[in-house]
Amino acid sequence: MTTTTHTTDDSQEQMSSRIRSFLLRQEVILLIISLLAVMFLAFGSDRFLTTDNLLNQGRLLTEIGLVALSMTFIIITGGIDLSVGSILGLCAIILGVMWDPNGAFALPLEVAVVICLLVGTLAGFVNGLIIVRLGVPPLITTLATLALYRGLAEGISQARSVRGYPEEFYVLGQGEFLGVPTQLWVLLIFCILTAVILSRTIFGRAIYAIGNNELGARFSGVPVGRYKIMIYTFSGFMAAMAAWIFVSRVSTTRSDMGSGLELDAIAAVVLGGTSIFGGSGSIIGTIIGFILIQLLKNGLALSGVTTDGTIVVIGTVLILAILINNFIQRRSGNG
Amino acid sequence: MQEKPILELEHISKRFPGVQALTDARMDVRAGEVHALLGENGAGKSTLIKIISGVHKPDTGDLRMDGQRVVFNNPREAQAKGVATIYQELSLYPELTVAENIFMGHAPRGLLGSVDWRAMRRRAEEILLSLNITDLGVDDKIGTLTVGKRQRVEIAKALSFNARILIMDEPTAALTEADVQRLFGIVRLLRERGVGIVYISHRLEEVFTLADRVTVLRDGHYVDTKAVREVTSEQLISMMVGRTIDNLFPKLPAQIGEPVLEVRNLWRKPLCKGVNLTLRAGEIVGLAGLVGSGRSEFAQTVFGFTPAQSGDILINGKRLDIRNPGEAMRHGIAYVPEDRGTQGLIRQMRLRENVSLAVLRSVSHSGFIDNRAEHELADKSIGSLQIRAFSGEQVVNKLSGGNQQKVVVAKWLAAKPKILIMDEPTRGVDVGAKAEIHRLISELAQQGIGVLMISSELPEVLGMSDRIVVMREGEIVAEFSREEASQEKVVAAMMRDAHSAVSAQGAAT
Amino acid sequence: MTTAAPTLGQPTRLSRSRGLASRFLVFATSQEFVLLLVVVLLFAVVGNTNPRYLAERNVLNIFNGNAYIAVAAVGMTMVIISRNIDISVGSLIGVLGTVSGSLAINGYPIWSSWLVPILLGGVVGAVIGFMVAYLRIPSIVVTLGLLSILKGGLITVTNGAWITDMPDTYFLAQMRTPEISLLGINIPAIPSPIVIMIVLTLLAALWMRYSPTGRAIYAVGGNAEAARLSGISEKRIIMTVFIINGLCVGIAAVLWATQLSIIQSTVPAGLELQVITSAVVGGVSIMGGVGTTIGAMLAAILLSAINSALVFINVSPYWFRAVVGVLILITVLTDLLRRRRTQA
Amino acid sequence: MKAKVLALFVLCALVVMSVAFPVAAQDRWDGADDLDVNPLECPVAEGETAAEEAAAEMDMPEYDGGQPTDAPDLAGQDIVVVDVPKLVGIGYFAATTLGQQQAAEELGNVTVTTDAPTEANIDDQIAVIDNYITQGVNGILFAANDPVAIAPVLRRALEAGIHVVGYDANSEPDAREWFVNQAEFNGIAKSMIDSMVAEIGEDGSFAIVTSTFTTPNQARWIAEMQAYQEKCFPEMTWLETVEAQEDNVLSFTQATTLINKYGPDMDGIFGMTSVATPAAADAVSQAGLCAVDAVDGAASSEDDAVAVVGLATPNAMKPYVTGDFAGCVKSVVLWNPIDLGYAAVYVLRAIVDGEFGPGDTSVEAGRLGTLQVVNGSEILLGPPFVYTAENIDGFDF
Repeated sequence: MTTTTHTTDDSQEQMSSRIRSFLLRQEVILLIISLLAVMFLAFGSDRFLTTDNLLNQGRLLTEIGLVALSMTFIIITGGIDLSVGSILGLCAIILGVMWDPNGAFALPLEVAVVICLLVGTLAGFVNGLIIVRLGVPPLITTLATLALYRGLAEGISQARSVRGYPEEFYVLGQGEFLGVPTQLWVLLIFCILTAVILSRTIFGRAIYAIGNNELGARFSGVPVGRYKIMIYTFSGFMAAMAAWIFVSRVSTTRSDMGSGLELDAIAAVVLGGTSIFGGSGSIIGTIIGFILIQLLKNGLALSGVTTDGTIVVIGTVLILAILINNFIQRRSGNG
Repeated sequence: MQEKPILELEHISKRFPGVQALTDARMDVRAGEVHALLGENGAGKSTLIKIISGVHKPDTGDLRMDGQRVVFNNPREAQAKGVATIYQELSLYPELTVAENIFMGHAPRGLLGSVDWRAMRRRAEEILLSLNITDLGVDDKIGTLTVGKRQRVEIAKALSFNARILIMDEPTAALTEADVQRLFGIVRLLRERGVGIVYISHRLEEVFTLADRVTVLRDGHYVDTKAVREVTSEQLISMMVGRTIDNLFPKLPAQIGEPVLEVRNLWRKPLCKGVNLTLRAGEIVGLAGLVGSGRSEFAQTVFGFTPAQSGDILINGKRLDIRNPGEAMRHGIAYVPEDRGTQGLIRQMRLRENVSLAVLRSVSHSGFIDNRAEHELADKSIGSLQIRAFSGEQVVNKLSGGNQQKVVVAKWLAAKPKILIMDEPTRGVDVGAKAEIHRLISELAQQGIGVLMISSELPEVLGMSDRIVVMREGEIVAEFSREEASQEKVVAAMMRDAHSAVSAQGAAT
Repeated sequence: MTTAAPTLGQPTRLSRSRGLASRFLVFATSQEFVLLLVVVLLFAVVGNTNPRYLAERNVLNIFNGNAYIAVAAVGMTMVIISRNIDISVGSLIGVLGTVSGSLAINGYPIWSSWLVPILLGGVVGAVIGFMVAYLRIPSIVVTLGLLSILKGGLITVTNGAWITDMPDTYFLAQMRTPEISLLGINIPAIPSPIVIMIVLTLLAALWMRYSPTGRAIYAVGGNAEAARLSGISEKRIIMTVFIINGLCVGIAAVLWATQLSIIQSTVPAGLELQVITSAVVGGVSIMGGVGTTIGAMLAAILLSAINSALVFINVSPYWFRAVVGVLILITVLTDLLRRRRTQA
Repeated sequence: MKAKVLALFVLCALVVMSVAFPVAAQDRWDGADDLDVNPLECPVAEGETAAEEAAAEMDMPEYDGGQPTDAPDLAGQDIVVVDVPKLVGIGYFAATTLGQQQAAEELGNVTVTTDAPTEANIDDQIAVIDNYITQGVNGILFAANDPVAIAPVLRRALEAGIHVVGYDANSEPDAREWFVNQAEFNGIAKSMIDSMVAEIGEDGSFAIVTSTFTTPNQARWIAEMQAYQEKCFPEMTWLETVEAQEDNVLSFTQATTLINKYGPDMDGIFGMTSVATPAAADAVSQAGLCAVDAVDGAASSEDDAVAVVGLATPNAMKPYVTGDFAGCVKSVVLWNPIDLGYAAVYVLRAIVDGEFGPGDTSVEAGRLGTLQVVNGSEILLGPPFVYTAENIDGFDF
C-alpha cells in the first residue's frame, strides 16, 4: 500500500506485526469471546441457535442498540450521556400525549411521531448546549437532565399511559419485513450508517481527534463545539427513535419507559472496546457488545439461568473483558 | 564560597526507548552558588535534573551528596535529602491555598499526627517573609493567582523542605519583567543562605547576571564547566552548538511580492494590544519576543483560535472576519502551534491521520475519506520531509521529537497555505532536523508563501528572517530589516531598555 | 527591584487582615453557606404557608429521612474528589442491609449485625479500590459491573424474601437520644441517624482537613502529577478512599436496614443517583480536587426538605425529579460562574 | 459569556415553567384511573356478603379469552410451567410462588419455576417471557406490569401452543386464556373503605399511599374506592394520594410527611400495596400515633391517632396487629396470595387436561373447592379477606 521502499524482511515483519495487532484488537478479542459464548450457550439449549430465536432477540435489542450506537460517538469524545433513558421516556410520552384521541392534542399519528423525534432531538441539543456552551461536565449535565427529562415525562403524562394505537402503527415494532423483524432493518441501517460515518468520514475522524486531544483538534480547525453539540443532539434523536420503536413494540406508552437504559447502553459500548476516557473505539465493537449482552441474556435464560443470575454474569463479563483487554494492551504496549 | 561540592554527579548515562538522552554527563554543585546549566533543547538538561530530583534513575553513574553515594528511588527521597525542584510546568493544586500547596505531603503535624493548620499557615508566612514576599496571602487559592505569584509559591514550597539544592528549570520562561527581577532577588537571597542552585535558562544574559559557574551539555554529552567570569557569551554559544551556525540557516533568496496578510490595530486582551503587521508573499518575518510577550497570542488571534475583539485582518487586501481556525484555514492561513504535544498533534493517532487532519476535505469526496488519497498524502509527506517512520500507519507517539515536529509541519503544508505562521518551529528538535526544517521554510518562501516565524532562538530569527518584528507585553515595539538586525538590537527591544544593556548577547537555546 | 527594601512588619499585618476579610468572603460564597441559606429559605417559605412544616417532628423527619444518604455521600464525596465515581452504592446498600438483617434474625449478636455489614462494605471498597488503582480499570466500569453483580446476586441468594421479625434491640435507626433539659432549654430526643450523620460528617470533614491522607485526596484529585512529585502514592490514596467509601456505605446500609420493621431484600432503585446528586449539589466538583462532606450533608438535607415541601405545598411528587434536575444544573452553574469570577 | 449563560438559564426556566404551571394548576391527581366504576351496595348492617352477591348477580358475558394454536395434548402428562410475576424480591410474589409450589406438589405432574425481572419493568418482563417461549414451556403464568404492553408477547405464546393464565394483574383478555382474579376491584374497594369507616367513622379524613400512579391495579382500586366512598360515605374527607414506588423507605417517608402535614386533621392512611401498608404502619407507630389501645407507640388521645388500613401480607403486618405494636393496625385487607398462586396452577392444569375451557362456568381448584367464572374469562378467587387480630396469626406468608 505504501510507496516507500522496504526490504522483503521489513514488509514480512510488518505483515506479521499487523496480523498480531489485528488479533489483539478489542473487537477481535470480543468476537472470539462472543463466539465461545455462543458455542457454550448452544450446548446449554438446542433452541438457542435457531433463526427464529435469534431474529426474535433482534427485536429485543433494537432500542439498546440504537442508543448504544450514538453513545459510542459520545464516549469516544470522552463524554457520557446518562439521560438517554429519560429522553426515551419523555419521547414516548410525547408521542402518546400528542396522538391520544381523547387528549388535548389528538394529532394524526404521523405528526405525533415527528414531534416525538423533534422533542428527543431538542432534548439532546439542550444537553449539548449546556455541555459545550456553558462548560458543565457531561456527567453532571446528563445526570441533571436524567432527572429533569424523567420528571417532565411523569409530569406531562400525569402518570397515565396511552394505548390503543391503530394496527398499522405496530408494523415497526411487531411486524416483519422480508421475514426479519422490521425494527432490525432500522437498526441495521443505523449500524451501517454510524459505522461508515465513524470510520470513513471527516466527521468520524474528527470525533476520534476530539477524544484524544481536544485542544489539538481545535488547532487543526476542527469545529469541536459544533461537533460535540451534534453528537449529543444525535444521541437525543436516537433515543427518540428507540422510543418510537419501543412504543410500537409494546403497544403502550408509560412514563417509566427506558429507565436504566443508559447503563445497558454504556455497558455495551464499554464492552465493545471503547475507552471510557475517550479516543478509541468502534461501532463494530459496540455492535458486538450489545449483541453479546443480548445473547448472554437469552442463552443463559434458555439454559435455565434466571434473570438475576444473568445480571451477575453480565456484570462479571464486563469487568473481565476490560481487565483482559487492559492486560493485553499493556503487554503488547511494552513488548 | 565553599569549594567542597554538596552534590556531585559522575558518569551519568541514561537511555530512553529510541533516544540516548545522556552519555557520561557530570556536574557538581557547591553550597552558595548559582550553577547555570546550559544546552540546546534535547541536550539532556531536563533528563539530568530529573535524575538529580529522583524522577529518573540513571542507567550508569553515581550521585554523591557531601561525598556520600546516594540513590534516589523517587522524588520524595530526593526531597528528604534536601533536593528541591521547580519544574517548568508548575506542580501546584489550583483549588488549594498557598499554605497547603507549600506543605503538601509534609505538613506540620499536631495532635495525633493531624495537620496543624495554624503552624502550617504560620510557617508558610515565615517562609514567604524570609523571601521578602509580602503580596501573597497564605489563604489565597492558587487558582486565583498570577503566574509570577504561583512561581513564588513553588519556591516557597521548595524551601519548606529545607532545600540545600534548588533546581530551577527555566523559571523565567513565563514571567513578566517585574516578576523576573523579583525572582532574581529571591535567588540571590537564597545563595547568600548557602543554598546550591542549579539554574537552567535559555537566556544567556540571565546566566551572566546571576550565575557563578556554568556547565554546558551538548547532545547528551558533557562539554565543560566554567566560571562565568572567565567566559564570554560567544564561547558559551559555540560550546553549546559545537559548530558554526551558518549552515543551520540556509536562507534562500526569494521573490518578495504583494502583502498577503495585513493586520491593523488587532486587539485581543490581555496579550494582543493593537498589533499592526504586514506579511508579503515570499517573505519570512521573524517574530521575536520573550515568552509571555504575546507572540503566540497574536498568532492565535490571527488564526481565529481566540477571535479578535477589534481590529482588522486583511488577506490579499480583503478584509475578513475570522472567528475560528476553520475559517482561517479556508483563507489560506496555517498555524503550526508551539506545543506539538498538546496543540499540534493527536499523538495517539496514526501519522496518516495526523497529516490529513487539517485537510480532510482535500482527501475526501462529499464527506467520505478517500483512503488511497490519504495514504498518498501521508507517503508524500514522509518522502518530502524525510520523516523517519515505517509508514503512514505508525502511531505518532512512537516517533522522535524531531520527526513529530515534521509531522506537524507536514500537516500544515498539506493545507497548501498562502500564509504560514510557525510558532517555535524547531523547539525540541535535534540539530539535523532543525536544518531540514529551516531549509523547508526557505523553500516555502521561495514558492511565494508568506511565513511568520515565531521563535525564541535569536540565531534562528536572525538567520532565517527577511524582516524581524519584536513584541513586548502585547505590542510590537520594534522592527528591523535583515541587514540592520543584530542580536544586540533585538534583545534590547525584547527586554526593557534599562536592563537589556546587561547582556545583549542573545539567547541561543 | 521592587522588593529590594523589605518592609517586614506592616505588609504582614496587612495581608493578615485582608485574610480575615477574604476568609469571610470565601465562607459567604462557599457552596455550604449557599446551601444553608437555601435550606433556611425553604423552611421559611414553606413554613409560612403551612406552619406544621416547621414542627419539631417534621424537621427531625426531614433530617432523618435522608440521613443514610448523607452518610453514603460522605464516602462518595471523597471518591469524587479523588476523580473517581462509584455507581454501585445503591446495590451495595441493598446487599449489606440484607446481610445485616439476616444476621439479626439468625441469632447472631446484635452488635455483629451492625458491625459485619460495615466491615464487609470496607472489603468491597478495597476490592473496587484494588481494581481501580492497581488493575487500572476506570472506576465507572468497575462499579457498573459490580452494580449488576450485586443486584442480581442479591436476588439469587435471597429469592426476594423479605426479612422480618428482627429482635427489638436491632433497630439502631429508631433509637433516639434521651431528652435533655439544659439550662432551661429542652433539647428534644434526636433520632440516632441524625446523630450518626452529623458526627460522621464532621469527623470526615475534620479528617479531610487535618489528616495528611485527607489532604492527599485533594492533591490526587487536583493534580495527580504534582501529587506524585510530592511523594504521594496515588494508588494508596485511591485504595484508602474506596475503603472509606465502603465503610460509609456499610454504615448507611445499617441505618437503611434498621429504620423499618421490614427489610426489602432488593436493591433500592436509583439510590446511587441520589447519593451522587447529594455530593455534587454539595459542591464536589466532578473534575476532582474540590468539595467538603458538610456540603454533601446539607445537600442531602435539602433534597429531603424539598421532597417534604412538595407534599406540603401540594405539588405533585412527580415534579420532584424535575426539580432535582433543575437544582443540580443551577448549583453547578453558579459554581462555574463563581469560579470564573474569582479567577478573572 | 455571562449573557449567554443568563439567556440559556432563562430559557430553561421558561421551558420548565411553561410545562409546570398548566399541570400544577390542574386538579390534584388522586391516583385513580379514568375507567368506569361500579361501586357495590352500601353496607346494610354487617354487609360482608355484598361482594359475592354482586358477583353472582352479574350476567355472564361471552368468553373473551384467547386460545393457543395447536397446543399438544398433554392431558395427564408432566408439564413444565413458568411463572413470571411483575418482579421478584417482594413478599407478595414470594407468597404466590409458594402457593404455586404447593399446587405443583399436590398435583405431582406439574413443574413450576418462577423467573422475573428485579424491577417492575415492562420491557424486562417481556424479554423474560420471550425467552421461555423459545425455551418451549407448556404453560405460562403471569402477573402483568402493563396489560397492553405484555399482550403481544403473550399472543406469541398462544401461537406457539403454550397455555397462558394470568393472575394478580390482568392483560388484554384475548392475550391469555384465563385470568385468576384475586377479588373484584369493587369488592376490594368496599372492604377497604368499610374497614376504614369502622375505625375512623363516617366523617373521618384519610390519605392514600400508593405505588405509582401508573400501576393499573392500584389505580383501579382507588377509582372504585372513590366511587364507593362518594356513594356510601359522602361525609368522609379524601385528603390526598402520594406515590411511593415499591420502596418501603420511600413509603415510610411519604407516610411520615403526610402525618406531619395534616397532624390531627388526618384520621387514617390507606396503604395500597403490600410494601406501603407496613411502611405506613411503621410511620404511625414511630410517630407514636397508634390507636390508644395499642401496646406500644400509642397516641396520647383518640383525636391524634391515625388508623392504617391497607393491602398487605399477614407476616409483614403481624407486629402491628398482634405483635409489639398490637392494636396499631386493626384490619388488613387481602386475598390470600398463596391461594392465588395455588389456584392459577390448578386452572392451568385443568386447561391442559381438557377439563376446563371456554363456556365453563366453574373450575375445580384442589383445596379451594370450586371457583366461579366471572366477566367472561376470569376466575374469581373469592371475596377479599380481612385479616384481624383474631385470625392473622393463623397465616404464615
